[in-house]
Amino acid sequence: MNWIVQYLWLIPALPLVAAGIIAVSKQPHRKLAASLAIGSMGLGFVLSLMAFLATLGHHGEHGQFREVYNFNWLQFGGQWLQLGWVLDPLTAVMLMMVTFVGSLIFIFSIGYMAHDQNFTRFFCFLSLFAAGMLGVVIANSLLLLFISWELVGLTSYLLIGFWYHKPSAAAAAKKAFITTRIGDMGLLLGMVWLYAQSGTLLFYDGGKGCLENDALVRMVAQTAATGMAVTTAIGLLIFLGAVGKSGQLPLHVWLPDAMEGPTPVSALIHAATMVAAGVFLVARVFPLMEVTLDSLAGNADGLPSTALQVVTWVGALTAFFAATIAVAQNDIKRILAYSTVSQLGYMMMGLGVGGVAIGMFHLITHAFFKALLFLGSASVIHGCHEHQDIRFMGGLKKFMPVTFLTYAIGMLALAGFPLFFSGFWSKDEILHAAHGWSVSHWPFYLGCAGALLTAFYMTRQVALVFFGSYRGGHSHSSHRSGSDLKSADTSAHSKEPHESPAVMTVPLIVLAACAVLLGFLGTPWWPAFQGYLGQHHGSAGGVVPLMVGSTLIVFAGLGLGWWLYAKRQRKTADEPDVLEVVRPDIFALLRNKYFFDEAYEKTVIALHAWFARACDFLDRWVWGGAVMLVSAITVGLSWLYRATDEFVVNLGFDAGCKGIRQGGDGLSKLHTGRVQNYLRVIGVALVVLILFLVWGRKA
Amino acid sequence: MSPVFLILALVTLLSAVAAISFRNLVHCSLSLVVTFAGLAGLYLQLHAQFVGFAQVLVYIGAVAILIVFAILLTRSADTPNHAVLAPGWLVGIAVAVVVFGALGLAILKSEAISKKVPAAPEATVKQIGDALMNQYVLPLEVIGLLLTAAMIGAVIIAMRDDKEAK
Amino acid sequence: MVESLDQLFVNLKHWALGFLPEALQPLVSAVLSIVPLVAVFGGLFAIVTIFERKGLGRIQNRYGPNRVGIPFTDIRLAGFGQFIPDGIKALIKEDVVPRAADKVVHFLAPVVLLIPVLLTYAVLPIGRNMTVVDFDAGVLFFFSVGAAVEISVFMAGWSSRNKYSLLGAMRGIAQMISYEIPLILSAVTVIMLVGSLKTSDIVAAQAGFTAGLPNWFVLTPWGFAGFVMFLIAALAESNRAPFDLPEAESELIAGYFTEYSGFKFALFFLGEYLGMFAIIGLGITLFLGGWHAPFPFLTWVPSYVWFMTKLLAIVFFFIWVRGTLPRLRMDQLMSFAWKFMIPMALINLVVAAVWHFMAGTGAARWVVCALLIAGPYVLLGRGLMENKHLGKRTYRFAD
Amino acid sequence: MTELQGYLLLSALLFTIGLAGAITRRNAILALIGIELMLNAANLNFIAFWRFGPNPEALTGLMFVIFSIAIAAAEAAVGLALIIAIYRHYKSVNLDEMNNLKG
Repeated sequence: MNWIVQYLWLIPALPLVAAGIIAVSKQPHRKLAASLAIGSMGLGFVLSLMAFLATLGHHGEHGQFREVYNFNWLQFGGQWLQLGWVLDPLTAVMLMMVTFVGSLIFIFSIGYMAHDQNFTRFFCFLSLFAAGMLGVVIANSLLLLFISWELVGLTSYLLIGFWYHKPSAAAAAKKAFITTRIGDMGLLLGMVWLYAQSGTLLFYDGGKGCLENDALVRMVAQTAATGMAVTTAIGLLIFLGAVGKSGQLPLHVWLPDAMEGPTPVSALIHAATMVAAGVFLVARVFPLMEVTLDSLAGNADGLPSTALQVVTWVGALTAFFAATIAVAQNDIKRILAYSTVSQLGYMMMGLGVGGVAIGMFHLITHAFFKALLFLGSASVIHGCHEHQDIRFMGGLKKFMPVTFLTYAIGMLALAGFPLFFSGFWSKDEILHAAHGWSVSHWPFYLGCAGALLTAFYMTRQVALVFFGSYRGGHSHSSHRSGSDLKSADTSAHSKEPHESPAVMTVPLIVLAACAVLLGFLGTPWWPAFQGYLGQHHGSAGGVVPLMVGSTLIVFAGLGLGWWLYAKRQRKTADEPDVLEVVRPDIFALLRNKYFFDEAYEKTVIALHAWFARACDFLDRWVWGGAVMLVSAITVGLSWLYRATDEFVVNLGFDAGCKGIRQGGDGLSKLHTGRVQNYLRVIGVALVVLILFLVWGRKA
Repeated sequence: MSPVFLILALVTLLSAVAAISFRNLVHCSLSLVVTFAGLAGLYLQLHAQFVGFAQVLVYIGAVAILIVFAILLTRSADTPNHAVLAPGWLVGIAVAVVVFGALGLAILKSEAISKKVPAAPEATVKQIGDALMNQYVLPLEVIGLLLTAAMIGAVIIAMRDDKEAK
Repeated sequence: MVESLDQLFVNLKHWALGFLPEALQPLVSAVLSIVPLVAVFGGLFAIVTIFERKGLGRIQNRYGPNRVGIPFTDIRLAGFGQFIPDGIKALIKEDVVPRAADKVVHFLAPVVLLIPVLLTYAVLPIGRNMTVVDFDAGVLFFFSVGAAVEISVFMAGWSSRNKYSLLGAMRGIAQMISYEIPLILSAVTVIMLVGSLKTSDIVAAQAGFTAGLPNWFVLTPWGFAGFVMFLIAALAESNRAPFDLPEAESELIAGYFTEYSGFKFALFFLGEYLGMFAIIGLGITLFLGGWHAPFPFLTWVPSYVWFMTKLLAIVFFFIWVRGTLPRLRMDQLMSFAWKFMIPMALINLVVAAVWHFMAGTGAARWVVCALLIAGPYVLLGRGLMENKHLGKRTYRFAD
Repeated sequence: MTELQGYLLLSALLFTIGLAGAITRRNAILALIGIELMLNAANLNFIAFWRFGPNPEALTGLMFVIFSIAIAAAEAAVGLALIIAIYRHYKSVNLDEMNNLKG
């Protein structure tokens, strides 16, 4: 076995150790913390590079390179619970991406968090997150994956609520945690079910794993409720986890609020890596998802499995709706957040329609340019003294040129500007696959509309932020101050926005370079990436017209945005948006995110209220009624006695109430509130039980 | 019915009776110690060496001491001059006797008990350790957790909080 | 020759048993194992008391007993006969029992103290093939029987209806319970690495020499730490200075046996010393290679001699400590047990595990384990010493 | 009467004694002592069944007793802590003075 496979665990272990050391080290040890975190990440990157080369060496013969290392974890009852890690192209690619982007963002955060007094805590959490994420990536056992998955969720919670003293952050953290829990419940159920069905949680175990052929054959044969194959049901449950984690409809609500966290966190966790974990999960269990009876039978042109169809639809809808919402947002980070949601939708769609390679390709490219965009926005926010509202920005082009250039590259990549930017190629792959999808064409249309909107809102954002004239006076400089600890020294800044230090700009430049170059790994004419992930799909035939089409769409979006927002710049901060003038109602709808949150509030609260009312009803009428009944009977009895008193002589009356009193006494004897009497009763009950066991059997 | 068994049984039972019938709590606890010792001896008779020693270590070394401490801390170390029996103790005795009757009946009537005595099983410490570390590792962890929780809980319950202490 | 000398007592016993009918043999063999044991350690007790008094005397720059010899003769053993009149005095003295005392318990307490202490000797391998009963769970037996001592202490303290006695008993029980934990934990390291609770196995595991040095556990990092902790805990378990709060004369007259006199008092005294010997013997068995010789060229010396030599050496160490260190305060005692000993013992447990798993890595495991012990030791010490400014105290009313 | 039945009867008697103690005495600590006795009776049962049972090499009874001893220790600790707390509250450990549940 390749040594790197054996020592793959080092990659997540390094950040974990770093996190531990940072956690016990004192607050003021900033240098130590930063160097530990970045060092571990860098080392992890080197290791994952080796892993990548190891996989690169020999793939092609007998499918693709895959080596696993499994070991017994703990034994309960008769059977062992096994954990393990796997090294295959999927893992290698993710490892490279996570460690590389991660280390860049770590470096960036040195500059961004420089003034924060909880610097070390921040890096501790970051490293912990990295450990969890890498654990998810290398896991060969759904259990290990789930553990790391939850670790990732926890760190995400910690980091969103990093500035816990501001209520919005705390609320957002809670929201993110709870919303993702809903998904994780599904994942847990799926895991348990999978274990019950296949008897193992290892993905690949030399033929015995739950993703390998015979297990799949066994599972797909039997059907769960409503006649769907068990694999499909499990797949859907697992997909629920993915939905929660990577913010698909209808669980996307937490992701935009997650932007309350420090911006590097948003870049690392809520744009590049963690939210992609959902996509990765689906890619990891893809065999489980795609398997159907006739795919096993061998005819490839059967309908895709239900699970994949669901994935596709959810992805497509998410891609479109999130894009529409993004059009109407004003917070620079929220726009990016919604675009993240929509891009994740694209990835899911890509997985659904085109398989692992296409989805993963978009995941990788997106990771780079979205990290770039977030860091850019971070540097913008940093430059504008913690403003996030794009209406108060503008004209930053001349203040921060480097940021502007890199940001523009990222924006073009995201918008899918033809030929030179990675986003174009990956998105085009997805659209192409969607076009060829056998079930329906709607995902394709939704995707195109999404692409148009993407180009549009990104142009709007760039236009509002970087062009025109600077609109943020000090009138609003304390607008978010107090919100984070940096606001203490905003006064130290000049009121003019300023370019960020090199430690922040250099990562931007590197990422920008990647955002451009990565695309050429996956062009239809040279599909190195897809080939590497072991998917040799059809030739470039029929791609060109599509490409031209999408190019046109992109240009339309760009042009529209430019015409609406750059040509006639808004003068002041608080004049209404152009679209708002045209159709205020729709705009309001979009700005309020289709009232998703409100809807949830309503439904959830309504549910609870109803339940409470139900309990109240039971309490008031059923139990209460019983009591009333008893009391009524008592009253009736007393009436009876009164009657007897009236008609019978006092003797009978005395006898009657004496009887009642004795009865009452007798009953209250049972309630002496003495432990020992209860114990006696228990003893008697024991006797009865024994007698029953002795004789009841014979009878 | 080896004589050793009879002696141990006698000691155990007598001390147990003493443990619940002395007026003075300390005497009760001390005779409880004797009961524990007798039980440990019975375990040894049953070839359960490890459990026997563990019994002594835990019950005599820890539980009895705990009880003694509780007695002293609740100032009930002196012989009470009021009634020590709960009201209605006769009923209690009756219930106990009935329970014993039922149990004895069940024991004597059951055919499940095999007449033949199997060879003395051997449970070396090594076997027990292996079992604990492999087959029963999960219960072991749970027990550890439980003990920790119980310790913390006991501390918190018995801790005199300042409002109360004044 | 050497062999026979070493096995002298064993062979003697077998030879004696040879004369007896089958039926009697088990009983007699038990008696023949027990009686010499009790006699030898009883005598040791008598001698050690004198040694202690003389040693303390020297340490405190005075003579100590140096007159008494064998009574009714004019042989003077430089005071080593002292124990004889002491013993006689103890036996013929009036046995005073307070009127309020709980007679039965008051009478039983010394007995209950002595019996378990004597029982513990059953599992001590005091020489090659010289273990009375070689239980499969020997060490556990030692500790479990030793636990009964606390009961006797309580009985003594409570039954004599005397607040000093009760205080002493409470202190004693608290102290014993607190120090039993590090004691057992430090013993567990050995048990863990030997993989057996059998004392003879533990001794056998320390046989042989490497590079002229014996394979005793005390010569490994974890073993050394464990041995030191074991010694400290043993001091506390046997109520020796500096842990002699239960019988702190200056505060509690004599702690839980304040109200005892005459023979019962002697029994307490005996019980305490025998308990000390027993626990030291266990320490030797666990860490100092039991009855094995320290050097290859000394292996011809009989095994029981080695055991006794080590025993006496540690006893003298205890006397030395008693003569040197001042008594701790109750809170210091407790915090030392719970805040320092127990954490260190737990860490030592982990270190022993590391040692086991790094087997075969040569010098590396020495370095790693040593560091793993030294680091926490320093940190813990620092942590406990914080906000404790040691230095010259100024007393308000002195001078 | 087989040996096993002897042990079983012994443990039954022990159980009964414990029950009687727990029922008839007023003092809470004594109730606890009674409960300890009952627990020990159960342990004795387990050991006896392990010794005379069909397959003793499974060690099941032993394991159960080991665990139950551990749990009994915890139970004693918590119970006595409760008693101490109760004493602090009622200034008494007499069970028949703690009858707030009286109906």
